[in-house]
Amino acid sequence: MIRIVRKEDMTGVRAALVRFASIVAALVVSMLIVWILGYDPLRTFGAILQGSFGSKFGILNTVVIAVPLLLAALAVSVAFSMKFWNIGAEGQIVMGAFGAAAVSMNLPVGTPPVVAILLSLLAGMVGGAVWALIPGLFRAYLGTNETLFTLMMNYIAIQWVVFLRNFLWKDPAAHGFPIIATIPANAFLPKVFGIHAGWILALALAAAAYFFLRSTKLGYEIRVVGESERTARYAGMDVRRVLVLGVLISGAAAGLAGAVQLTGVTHTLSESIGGGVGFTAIIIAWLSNLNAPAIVATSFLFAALKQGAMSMELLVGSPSSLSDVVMGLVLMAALASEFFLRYRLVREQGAKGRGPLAPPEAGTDRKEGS
Amino acid sequence: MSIRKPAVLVLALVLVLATLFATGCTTGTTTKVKVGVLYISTVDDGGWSQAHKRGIDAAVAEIGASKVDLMELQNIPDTDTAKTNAAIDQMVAAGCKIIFATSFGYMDAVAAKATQYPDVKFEHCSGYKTAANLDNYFGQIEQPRYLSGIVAGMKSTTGKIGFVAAMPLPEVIRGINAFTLGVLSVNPTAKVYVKWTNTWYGPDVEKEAAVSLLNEGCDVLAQHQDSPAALKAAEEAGMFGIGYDNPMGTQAPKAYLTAPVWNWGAYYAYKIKAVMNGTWKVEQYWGGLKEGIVALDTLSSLVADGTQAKVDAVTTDLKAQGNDYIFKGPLKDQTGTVKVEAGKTMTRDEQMAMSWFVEGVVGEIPAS
Amino acid sequence: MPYLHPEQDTTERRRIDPAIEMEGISKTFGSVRANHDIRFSVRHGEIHALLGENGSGKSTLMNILSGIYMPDQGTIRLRGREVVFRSPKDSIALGIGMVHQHFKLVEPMTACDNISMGTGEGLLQARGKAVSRIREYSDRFGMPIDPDQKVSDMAVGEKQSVEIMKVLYRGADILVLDEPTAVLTPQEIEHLFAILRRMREEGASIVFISHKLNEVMDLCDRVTVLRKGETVGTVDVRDTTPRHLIEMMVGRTVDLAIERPPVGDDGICLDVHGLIVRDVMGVKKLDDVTFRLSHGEILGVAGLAGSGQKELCESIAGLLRPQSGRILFHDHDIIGRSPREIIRMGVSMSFIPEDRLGMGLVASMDIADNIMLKDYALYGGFLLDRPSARRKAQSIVERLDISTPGIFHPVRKLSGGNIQKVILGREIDLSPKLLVTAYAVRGLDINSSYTIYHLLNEQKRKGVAILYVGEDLDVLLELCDRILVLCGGRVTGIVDARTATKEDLGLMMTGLAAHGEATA
Amino acid sequence: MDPTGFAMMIALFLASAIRISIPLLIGTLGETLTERSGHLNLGVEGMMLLGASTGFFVAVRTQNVLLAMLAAMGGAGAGALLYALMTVTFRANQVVTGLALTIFGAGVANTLGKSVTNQSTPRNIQDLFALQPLHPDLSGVQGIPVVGPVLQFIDTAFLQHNLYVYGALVGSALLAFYLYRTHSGLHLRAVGENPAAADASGIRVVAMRYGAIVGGGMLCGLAGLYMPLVHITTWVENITGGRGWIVVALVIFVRWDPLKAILGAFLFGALEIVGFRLQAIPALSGSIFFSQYVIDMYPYAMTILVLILANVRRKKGWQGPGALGVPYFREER
Repeated sequence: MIRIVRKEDMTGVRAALVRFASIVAALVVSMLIVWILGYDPLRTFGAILQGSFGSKFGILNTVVIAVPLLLAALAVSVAFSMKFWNIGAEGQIVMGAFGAAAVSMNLPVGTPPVVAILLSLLAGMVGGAVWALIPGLFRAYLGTNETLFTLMMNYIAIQWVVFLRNFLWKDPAAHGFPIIATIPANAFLPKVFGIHAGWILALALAAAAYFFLRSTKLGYEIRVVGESERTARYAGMDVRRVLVLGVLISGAAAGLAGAVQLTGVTHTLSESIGGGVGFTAIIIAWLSNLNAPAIVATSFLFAALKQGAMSMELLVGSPSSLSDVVMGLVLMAALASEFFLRYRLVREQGAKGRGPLAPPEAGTDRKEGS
Repeated sequence: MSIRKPAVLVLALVLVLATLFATGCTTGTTTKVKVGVLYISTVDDGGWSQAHKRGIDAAVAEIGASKVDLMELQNIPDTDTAKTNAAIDQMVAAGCKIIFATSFGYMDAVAAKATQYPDVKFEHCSGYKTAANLDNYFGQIEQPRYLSGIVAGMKSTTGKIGFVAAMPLPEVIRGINAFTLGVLSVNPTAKVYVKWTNTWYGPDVEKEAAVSLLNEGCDVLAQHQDSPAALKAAEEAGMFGIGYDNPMGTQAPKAYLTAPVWNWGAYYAYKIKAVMNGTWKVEQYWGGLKEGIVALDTLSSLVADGTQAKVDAVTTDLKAQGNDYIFKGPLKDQTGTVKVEAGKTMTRDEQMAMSWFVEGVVGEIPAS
Repeated sequence: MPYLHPEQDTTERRRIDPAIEMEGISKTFGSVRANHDIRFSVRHGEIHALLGENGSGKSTLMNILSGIYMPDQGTIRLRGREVVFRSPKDSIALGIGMVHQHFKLVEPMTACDNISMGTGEGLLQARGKAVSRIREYSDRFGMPIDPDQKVSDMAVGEKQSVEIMKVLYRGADILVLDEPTAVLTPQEIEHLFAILRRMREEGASIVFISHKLNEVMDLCDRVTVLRKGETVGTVDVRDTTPRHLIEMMVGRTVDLAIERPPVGDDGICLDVHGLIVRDVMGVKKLDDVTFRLSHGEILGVAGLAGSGQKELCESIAGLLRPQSGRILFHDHDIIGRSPREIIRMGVSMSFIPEDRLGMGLVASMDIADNIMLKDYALYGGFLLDRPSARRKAQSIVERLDISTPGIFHPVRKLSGGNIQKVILGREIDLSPKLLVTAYAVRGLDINSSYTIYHLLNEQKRKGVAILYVGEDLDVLLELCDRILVLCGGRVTGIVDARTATKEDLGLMMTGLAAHGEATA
Repeated sequence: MDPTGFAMMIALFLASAIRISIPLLIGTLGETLTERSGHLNLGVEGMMLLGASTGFFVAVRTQNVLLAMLAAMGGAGAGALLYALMTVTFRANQVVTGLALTIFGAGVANTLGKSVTNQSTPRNIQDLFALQPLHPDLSGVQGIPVVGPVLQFIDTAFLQHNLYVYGALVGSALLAFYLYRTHSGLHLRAVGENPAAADASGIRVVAMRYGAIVGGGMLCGLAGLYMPLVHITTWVENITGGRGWIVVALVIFVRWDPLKAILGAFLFGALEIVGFRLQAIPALSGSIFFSQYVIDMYPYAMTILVLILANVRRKKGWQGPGALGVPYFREER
């Protein structure tokens, strides 16, 4: 019989090796699946690498994809640090984009770009924060399950933008096509080194998140609350206040992801502006152990995979769904590797040198009386 | 630790070598012209994208597979600007010289990217924006729609004909009007009932719209949708339907009458050649039955007697007169107001901006 | 298969092997040795008490018997046959039933569902049959249970009846009750004993875990005493006295030679009066607790686990809101103040709960981060003062001789003793006027313990009032000036530590003697 | 519109709502089974897609409806098994694993689906699901006033359905019976409410959880299969169209009860299609509150309301299984 035993946490090189090995295993399995499905695994994976790292274009695009992932994963990591299971990042991104769109489209003509951009980003943060605050307040004051609450909020946000797109904000200039007008050009994020400035924001936020959780009082409180609400109260912390503020920060960061996506990439609001980033971000944050530098790296890797998937489709002609298979396997392998980092399987020791489980007669013996 | 170190290292080595090798293999150069195509759904969706794919394949066959390198991306939603942008960037990075964007919703993204990549030719289907390197193209699908209206009008016994419509765009409204005029030309008391799905491609939604039309008493359904869902719904209900995009007879053989279909091949071949020869220019192509870019599928055996003869006769007229045959006065809108006076026809611009239903259509165009 | 048929010859069974024999049982959790080479045997038809202080390994041993834990070493023989339990299912199948101290009941379900859960053959629930069997046992053992009542709607005593019924229903003839009387009223206890005696008559073997000596003397046939995870011995109740049992439990008095500075004379620091605390169920956890604590004095608090120590500490720290009473700190009533206000006033609490890391420390954080758990908020700004925390951590590590690779080592990975030093070091560092410390030396080796005593005395000399909640009676007697004894939330005595004896304390702790008698 | 005609419209609407509610209902049964064991599997969408693609693939290849259903259960069950392995044995986070399963399932399903796109449900299977086994012959009563139209109404709304619909209804009853009337069901509920108590009662917690998760996944597979095999009768990418997420909401909305699930699924199904019917009523079609976009928010909003009410009212049954989402490891201290 195999028993699961907790072991001392693995660190450093050994842990990295296990993680790496699991990813490699997942890639090998993926290659096998690709091959079974009738595609050349080497060419397919070559295309992924080439598409994501093989050219300047590829790298730039990878960064563009990584920016919202990074912002949203940082957002999620703050909430997760206090064990607030915010799986509503997708909705917060959408509402952030909505806030940014609402402000940028209503600024007076001729607003200086700096003002327009800052106000839009700020509005995005407010939008995301408000959307996170609703479940946050209910969790803090009523104890409502935030996992399911935030999940539901995603779809309300998405439907809200669908509604805007088809009704309230339908662009009359689009000949009836249900689309929201492009935001004014003065709110476009400028490009820096060929990529919209969102990447600077994202890296800055990563540094800020790292600093915030490590070096500010609130960040410290968030970590303590996440570890044990009892301990937090013992130390004199106002757990509700910490929860609400933490949720606000998390929502604001997710909202910023939406605002950056709007002002930097799409320039128009639609319900697909989140594009599943909010969900992928959860996985990224979790696999990175909620650690900001690790989140930067993981986001970039995920973005490379996504970017590579497109070039795989383009160059090899394999279906785009194949990249979901690869992604799903890599995720599963990474999750499983966490187990092997924390536990080990041992053969049963307790039974050493002893007889087998009492034979069934022992039980029937007792029953004979009846 | 459960996995042994040497095994890990070997695996890692294998992977790295394999990927390096693979990368080396794929970076060969070619002299083919690279053609990018952006599809809103999959190329086997049975509808719009499949029609474009049919066209592209025909074009490649005509030019020669050795001279064209196809770079296709499917499932790029036209509301997802980020993905659309990324797809175009990717195609440009891969060396595409001409990119066909096959859905209306790509327009703004394509317009922006056309500015960013002046060396690449962009072909946008069904839109209206142009630039030095941005052309749009479309076909007069209302001509076969008019014909399909004749088929429907002759088939319907209840006088109620349903129309499952994607979005309240001039393109769709024009088609509904043409269809209705076709119906009325053979069945003057019939009504055409419209349901909006607000999606080009959504089999479940399309089916629901179709079912509600059938429930309201329609016995023939037509559609401006890209899946055969409405046809299938008609078949389930024992009624009849008219497809769109491609011949859809195999999808619902017990219901299928005919379908207005696209034949993009000739146009695609022409434009790709133009890029190869350096003769590409902005044309805002808008061909019809005469040019062969649109057609009515072969009538099925289910159509009413005499339909073929009627269709043939009108086809001749349509080829001769084009859209003028359809949109000629007097035309009244739903309130009975005369919109086009007798003896007049609609201009191309008027047709392009059509935002009212002709008399005989039951349904509303949502206000913008 | 109804349980224990009357016609079954119980005397016949008593003649054969003992019902349970556990030999050489050892179990370690991480670095904690919960059981070491334990020997334990129970005869047929007896009520056998398992006695021991908190942490002596009783629950671990019983969890091994019920299949929840697997022993690292040792053998279990049941009715003469050697067995291995891989899960509770195995143990249940062999007729062992456990009534856990924390009820293992599914609250939203009915009594009937809880009782019949895990039993029964066939696909369908035979509710009617189950109900009638429950009724039968209810009548036989005098346990009124409404099978259709939801457990969540039941009083504590009723829940326990359901737990016992669960065991009976499974036909168990070996019954383990883990501190069953802790939550019961005297009437309910009498009732329970009647049930248990009835079961003994029918030939069942019962293991009765309790701290309360009067109950043990009243109910049980034999007693096995555990101390610090080891077996002290087994005695017949008829041949022993409570005093003797206490000796076995607490061990002989040892001369520890802890220094005891004289009490200061800076006046009263803490004045607690008529404190009543109830838990969510409405059970009184503290009942009319009254005492005073002076500056420069160490007041010990003795009592068996769960006698109200935790509630007392938490009330003073502002984590619990007492139902009535006063807690005057320097003549200010601190009831209703927030924990942070109380910290600011100079009250420090170091509470080490059973799982050590549940409260007071943040397990995954490093020492430096833990050092600032309380004082981080006491200075302005929104940033943490990391450098000073690091300095403090460094000095605490050096002063208390904490063995760690460094101050950035997560406290989770420290040994138990070092963890305690970190907590206490932090609390002392706050320069408190009142220091509440609970189980400060639990798990510490001798040298570390003396470091702690020394630290406490140092504080005492500075005029700090110290409330010392402890387990080791020897230490309490030598370190403290006075000792307050809690039993079931009531103060059963406040004695002078210089004159009291361990036995006195033991009797008061078990509720056998009130203050007056004990000192007599 | 005359009253009889209006009544018929209502009846037809009800019938449509029932048909569209079937994948929601079956999926809800599956997720209810899973969550009753204490595991929150957010991978419903992925499992529904897996079931839809594998089932439809086999249907097209074999023309055998039973094999198709088995394949759907197998495909989705395999996905669920992966989830169970990760969360029960490998102790991975349930939410994260569920999301990963959604990605993985969609990927596999859409890749596999490539090979059957543009194929229709085999004719024999279409014919099978065209059968309306309960549809009575009403020609005799048609002329009777009141009774005739009433029977007609009942027939149109509730009796003109196919085997899958009735199968789902029977499934609800069976699941309710299982949960509330069988030993195993009692054990499962106990495992979901309080695994430690169940374990102490001798119930095999791990086995029950594996069983419930995989069984729940199989039901999700059947839910998914309905879409290509019966409803749309062909394969399209992401054919379930987000219904997996509605299922997650629905399980909460019906408070983990298989019988309430029938009404809940019906309500959510009706909300999904009511917009088209309202387009026919000019007085309403202009109002934004009756637009499909706004209506599409209602299921989620109503679910949130249930979540909040559960806390306000502090009723046990409203909050779902006590151990939902909480991992249980016997020896962990």
